[in-house]
Amino acid sequence: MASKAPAAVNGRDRDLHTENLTINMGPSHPAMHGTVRIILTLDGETVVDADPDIGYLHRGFEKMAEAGTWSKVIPYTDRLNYVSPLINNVGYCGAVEKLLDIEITERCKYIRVFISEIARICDHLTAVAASALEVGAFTPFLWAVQAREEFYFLIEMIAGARVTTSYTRIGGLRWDLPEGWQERYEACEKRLFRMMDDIETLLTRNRIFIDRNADVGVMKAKEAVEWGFTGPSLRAAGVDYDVRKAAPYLVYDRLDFDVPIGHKGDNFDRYLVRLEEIRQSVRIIRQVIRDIPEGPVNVDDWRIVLPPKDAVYNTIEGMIAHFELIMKGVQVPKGEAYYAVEGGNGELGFYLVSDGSGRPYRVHVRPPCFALMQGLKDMIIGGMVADIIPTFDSINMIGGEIDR
Amino acid sequence: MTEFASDRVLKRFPEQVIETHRQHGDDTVVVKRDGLVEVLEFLRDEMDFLMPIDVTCVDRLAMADPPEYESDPLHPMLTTQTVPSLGKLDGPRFEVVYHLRSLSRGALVRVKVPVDEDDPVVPSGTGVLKGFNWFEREVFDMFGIRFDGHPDLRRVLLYPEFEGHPLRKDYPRKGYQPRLDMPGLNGDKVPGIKE
Amino acid sequence: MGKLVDRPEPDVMIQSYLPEVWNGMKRVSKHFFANLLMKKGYVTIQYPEQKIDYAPRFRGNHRLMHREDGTVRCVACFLCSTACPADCISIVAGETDNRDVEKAPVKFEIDHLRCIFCGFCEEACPCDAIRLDSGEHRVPAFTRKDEMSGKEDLLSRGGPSISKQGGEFK
Amino acid sequence: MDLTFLLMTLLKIVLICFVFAMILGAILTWGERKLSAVVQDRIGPNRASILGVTALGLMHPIADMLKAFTKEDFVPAGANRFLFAMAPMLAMVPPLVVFAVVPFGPGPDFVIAPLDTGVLFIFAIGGMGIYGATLGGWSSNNSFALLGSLRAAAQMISYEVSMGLNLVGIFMIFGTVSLSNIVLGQGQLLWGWLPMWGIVVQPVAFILFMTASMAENKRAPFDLPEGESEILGYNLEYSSMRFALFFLSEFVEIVVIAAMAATLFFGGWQIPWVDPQGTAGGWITVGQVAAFVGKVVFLCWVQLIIRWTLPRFRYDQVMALGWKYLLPLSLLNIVATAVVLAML
Amino acid sequence: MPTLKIDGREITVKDGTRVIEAADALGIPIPRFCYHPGLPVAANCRMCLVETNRAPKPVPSCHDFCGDGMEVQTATEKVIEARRAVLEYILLNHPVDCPTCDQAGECDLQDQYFEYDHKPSRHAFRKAHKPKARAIGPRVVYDAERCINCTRCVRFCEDIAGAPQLRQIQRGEKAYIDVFPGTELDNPYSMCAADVCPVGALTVRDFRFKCRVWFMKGTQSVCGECSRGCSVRVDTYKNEVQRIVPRHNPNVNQYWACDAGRTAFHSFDEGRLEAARVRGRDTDFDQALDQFAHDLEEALGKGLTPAVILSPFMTCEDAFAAISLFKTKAPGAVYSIGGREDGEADEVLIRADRNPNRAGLKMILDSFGIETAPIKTLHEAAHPVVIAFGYEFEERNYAKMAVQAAQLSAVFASMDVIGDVETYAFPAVSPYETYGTWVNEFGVIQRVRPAVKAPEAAKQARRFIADLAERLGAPLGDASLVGIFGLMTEEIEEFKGLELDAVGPFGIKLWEDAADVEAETDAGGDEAEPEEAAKESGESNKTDSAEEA
Repeated sequence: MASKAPAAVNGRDRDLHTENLTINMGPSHPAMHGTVRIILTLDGETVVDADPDIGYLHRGFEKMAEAGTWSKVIPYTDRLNYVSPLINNVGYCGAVEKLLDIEITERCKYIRVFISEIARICDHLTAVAASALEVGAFTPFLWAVQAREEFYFLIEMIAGARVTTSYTRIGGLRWDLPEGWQERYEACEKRLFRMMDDIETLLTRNRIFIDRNADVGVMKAKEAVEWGFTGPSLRAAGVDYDVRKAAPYLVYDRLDFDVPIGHKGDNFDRYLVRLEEIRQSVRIIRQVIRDIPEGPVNVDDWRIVLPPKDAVYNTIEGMIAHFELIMKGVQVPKGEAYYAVEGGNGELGFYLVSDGSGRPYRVHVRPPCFALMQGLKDMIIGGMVADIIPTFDSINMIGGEIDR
Repeated sequence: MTEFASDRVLKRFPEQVIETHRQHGDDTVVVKRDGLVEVLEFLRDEMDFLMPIDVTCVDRLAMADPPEYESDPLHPMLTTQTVPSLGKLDGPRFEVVYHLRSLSRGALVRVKVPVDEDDPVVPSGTGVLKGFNWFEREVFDMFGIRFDGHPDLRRVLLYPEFEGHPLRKDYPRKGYQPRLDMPGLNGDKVPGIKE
Repeated sequence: MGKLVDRPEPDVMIQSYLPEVWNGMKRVSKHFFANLLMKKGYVTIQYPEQKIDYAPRFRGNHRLMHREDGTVRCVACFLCSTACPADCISIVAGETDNRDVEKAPVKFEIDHLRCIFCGFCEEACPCDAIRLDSGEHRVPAFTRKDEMSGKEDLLSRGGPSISKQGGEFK
Repeated sequence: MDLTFLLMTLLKIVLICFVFAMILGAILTWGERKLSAVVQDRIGPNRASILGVTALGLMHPIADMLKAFTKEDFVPAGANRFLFAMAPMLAMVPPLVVFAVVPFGPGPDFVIAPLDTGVLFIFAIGGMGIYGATLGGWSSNNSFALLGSLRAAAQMISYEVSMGLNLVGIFMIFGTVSLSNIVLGQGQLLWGWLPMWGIVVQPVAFILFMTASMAENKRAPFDLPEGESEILGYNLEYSSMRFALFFLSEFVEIVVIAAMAATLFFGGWQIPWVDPQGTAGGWITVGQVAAFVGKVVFLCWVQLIIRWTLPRFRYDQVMALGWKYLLPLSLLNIVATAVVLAML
Repeated sequence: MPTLKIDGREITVKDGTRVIEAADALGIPIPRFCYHPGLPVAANCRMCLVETNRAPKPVPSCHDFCGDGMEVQTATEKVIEARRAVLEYILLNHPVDCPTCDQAGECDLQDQYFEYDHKPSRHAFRKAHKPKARAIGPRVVYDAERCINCTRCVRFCEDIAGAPQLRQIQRGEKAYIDVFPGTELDNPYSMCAADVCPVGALTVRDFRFKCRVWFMKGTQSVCGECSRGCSVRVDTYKNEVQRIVPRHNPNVNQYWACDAGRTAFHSFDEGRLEAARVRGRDTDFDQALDQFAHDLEEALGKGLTPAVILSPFMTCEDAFAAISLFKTKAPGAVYSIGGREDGEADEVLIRADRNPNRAGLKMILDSFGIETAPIKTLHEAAHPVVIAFGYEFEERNYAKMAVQAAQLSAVFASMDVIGDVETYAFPAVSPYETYGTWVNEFGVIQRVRPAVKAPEAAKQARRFIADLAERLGAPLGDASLVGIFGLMTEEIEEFKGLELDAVGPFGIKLWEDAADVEAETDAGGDEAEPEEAAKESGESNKTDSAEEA
């Protein structure tokens, strides 16, 4: 149990002989999502050493992906960041399209932006709500979850499922947007703003909340970059980096939005950045609704997307193309590509290697949480046990993504 | 058009660079193993590639000629081989792939290092950017490539007793691991505690 | 350049705890009384008695479609089980007496313990035989056997298929 | 000590401790769930029924109780079994005993033991509550529980101090430590129209008292000893009835705090301007008892609302709050009260 | 020796080479339906059109001979448009049958449409109707709607099978293939007619609706139905043999195999010997072997000479291991070769000897200098100890009589065919579950590979021979495939200098003799293939050996 500790922690000289306490925080610990263990060495309540241990949700995503065709990976991507699965779908299909060197249709691009932003709102809502929950405020959490629920209904309407969306396809989408999606979205947005007002009233200026979060889990800009932080956690440190701006994909370069950045990189900044990003996402969606063009959503190439059902049922040409695509999959030329999108927690990258057959040769995901988790150690050492929880939450680690 | 990082690297280290290309617009440098740290340091210090994005690895084993899915010329759908071929590869088996991003340039660069199967060791990039730490651990975990000079090279996703490196192409897709004995789970008796 | 977020300065109002606690309590009480007295804000669904409608695209229980004469539309082409990422569909093909059809599934079984409701089978079906649009979600069962849906079970949820054997221009 | 007195006392104990406090405590478990649900736009418990009667979910406490009785009573390996079994009882008893001195209505008939040193008795007994949490955490043989019990001990001892000091102002004003007399004292009118309730004459002390006593009770925002997302609490290893005792003791303590606050700051059974001496009898007495119960329920509600509004403090922040803010403020309050009293 | 350029790449070919063959040698893809390397050229599908500098319009490359100075373009706009048009035309009347068609997945029409056309249909009329799913023979079903009239099957029956049973009748869109009235497509190679069909018009009844082709895994193996030992691919799904198709091998069978060999696998799973048996009681394999070793040692100690019945279904390695064991332990043993009785030979592929490895056994026995005793008279000698190996005892009556006459007998067999007369019975693997080599009548050594996993109890013969040898105190050393093959290359004249990994998909010819000339006659094919295939085999062999070890 005992381990050697430095003579002084936090500048306090010890005059009493005490022993450090080593405890396992997790994996069965309510704040560890059941998927992480942090081996803590404590001096009283102060964290002397921490060793995050991940992998409890490892499913072998990358190995499984090599087993089927390129399209069969799509349902697996739902289960990466299961809070914002639509972004994963968009990222994976974008990567395959990059390998295929094809340009998807305008409407499809706008729809993909739309669903990405909806997913981002869900993701940030969850993170913000959980940041309240983790410090003991249960009510804001449930309010936020209610607002998220509205978005889930919208997602179900679009994709047919709330979480396991599998909405995008290589070269397009499973479906076009359904009738009445706009009205549904308006309702969601109304609910969202009402809820955000409620949450901010309870939290943003509440001293208990500020005390718990401000100057806790600080990650300075330079350090954050060096650890490979991306997303809200990096922006909270004051670094203006967003994949949507730095390497625009889809139609983000045509849309007008701000990248919120924080002051010091503490938990409170991450909370504020996320709230602001929700507002920016709404702004993007407004523009998408304004600009979205009519037209097809799938590329016009039967070697990449499945033919329309009408052609499949009634013509031999459609039937053959359908058969070939299902049996052999999309034939992706030999090569490699890295394609990154801005996921809920940062840069979600897909590095794909194709050997020219119908199956992925290698599918690698760059999960944003992975880099965040390796920096967690620096953020929690020197703090108190209770600080681990909001800090751990504010980087919003998602087990499905980090463990794959 | 701004200059490509790979061109600068090639100019600076003509000896160490094996090739450069920009497939699908991804700026790529293939370097020799010995030159990796130098190149990474050069990229960090002079090209401002400060952000470690990713480290991964590709096992090129199944790319051996003929590939795993080689088919019968008369019946192209049928795979004639049930196991990945262990044929001779042209070139080293592994390729460790580093991705770095520069915030000021808004550019991404990929650095690839071919590694032989017999000596799967790569100098660690953690000395250059500490953010490579866990990514390299993952590569070690999944491919068994050791990183020379890594401060904490342990498995990261799998448990320490795991046998083999699952993302290698010769690791079976439906493999089983031996069962482990769990200490301290016999009854309620925990060692060291008196009843 | 990014936009700096608005970070509240720790002024007296914040430092003294009470005003913000008071505001919070007001907002919470507002919800409390609004819900208690007007009963409008509740979002709870009293599930078994009360159900919400699923979206038309909702991917729920599978169903097998049938022809006009009530026989199964499926011709056991195995595309669904090929497309299935979870490997949950098992089919045994057989010949039928109907010479126009030639082939029909003798066994068509879906293992719902493996199924992930991704809808790939529906998408892969070249005959409009399998669909996931029954609008019911999967109800859990007590035994593994109950989680296997056989042909009859799937057909019982089915409806008339919109595709014709051999296509419209046969 | 005649038989009637004994019987009467016993009856009062049963009525007050077990009927009033326990039932109110049990109802509060329902109340907390229901209230949190309503606050969070949910319906809350409404399913448990006896012969189809759900009574707004009031059957849930009964169901919970039955469940707690029938669950496995688990003792972790390496636990100190005796202390492990004792701890929940130690936690449960003090809040019940406290009711002995709380006047429910006018006159000595409505109090079990009309002690002259009522408040001191409360502090003396209330201090015992620490043992329940501390021993429970320590005897569980679990690091997290140990951390929880350490937090509990430190926190409860710290807040005991300021809680006591808060009330000194009240004693000074009313010149007594007997609860019955304090209540009688609050029947006076200030400037001829304002009831001289504790909250009127000692508003700062009321806020401080509520804060301190909620901290004492380990409830949000001071629920660090059982902070479920951090260290899981001193009662981590408890299950079944033993856990239920811890749980119930918390709710009984809510009632205790509400009863004390009502007695000390809200005029106890006093109805403003009506029969301040409590001698009227008849329906007025009934109304006065009802007024007391009403005040207690209201104060319980306030505590619950606070619970569902605020996030939790951090350990060092709680200690800082207790020692750096509450204690000086209480002392200041005493001084100010003394100065004002001296000037008057 | 004309030299020509195809898509800018130069190649020199033999006189009389077709352009499509030259392109194949270069690896330049030219789509085709009617052209088949093993059949005469008809040039009626027009899919292989290419542009040359010799003609103003595209010419069918399967029909044009290479000429000196010829320049061929295979991917010009004109050619691509021509292919597209041909595909559109072929698909005009093609039924929407992929879901019910067994060919889907290995259908040339599917693949080539996807590769060279992949455009939506412009056709919105009724399609022509023709007879569907007609059983035109005992083993083949014909669907006239799917037929593209490439006449490969007609040419196959005429030229290869030597049984002109099929004919194209009618003309234009009404054209279809049929048998002559009152006859059936019943020649012994009729299933190959279905094989050569590029679409699903002719399908095999034996395989009808059994399995989708893309699920199956192919294993390169050898047919054991007669002593020609045709190269085949065994297609399996879920550890079950689904079908057997011939594999191209210019040394042995060209592109063909007989129907009997292709349906033989059905019989190999019937009546398996499921567990080791001692005097009629099921016993643990090792325990039975212990007892047998003990009994055998006792018998040998008494000076009894055993009779060993070898089976021509054994692989060379198994036989070699068995003989070398008994050679050391019982020098006086009598050897005999069992196997199936001779049948009738024909002029195409089928040989009279219905056993795959008699030549190999003879070779091994010769190298040991052993004379075999004829099986038919073996029982007359009434050997007290009989050890019989065999996958199949067609001559089982003789073997049975010999076993019955013995005091101590042991049978190693995959099938329980000999009845309950032996003392010991040990389950062995079937030819579809075994590793090893077979030598055919013409001296081509080929590798046999397991297509399916053997039942748990069954063991490869050389495995239990090695176990037996250990128990008898004469260990064999390295009993793996590679190990025994290495020993064989040292001991046997014909095997000298051979390496297991060098035995490619076409096998290796061990000796030249007169019979070869016959097989040589219709050797065609392209030059590039052997090399490629040899390379391929190198890979797979290595894997096999690794697995086996």
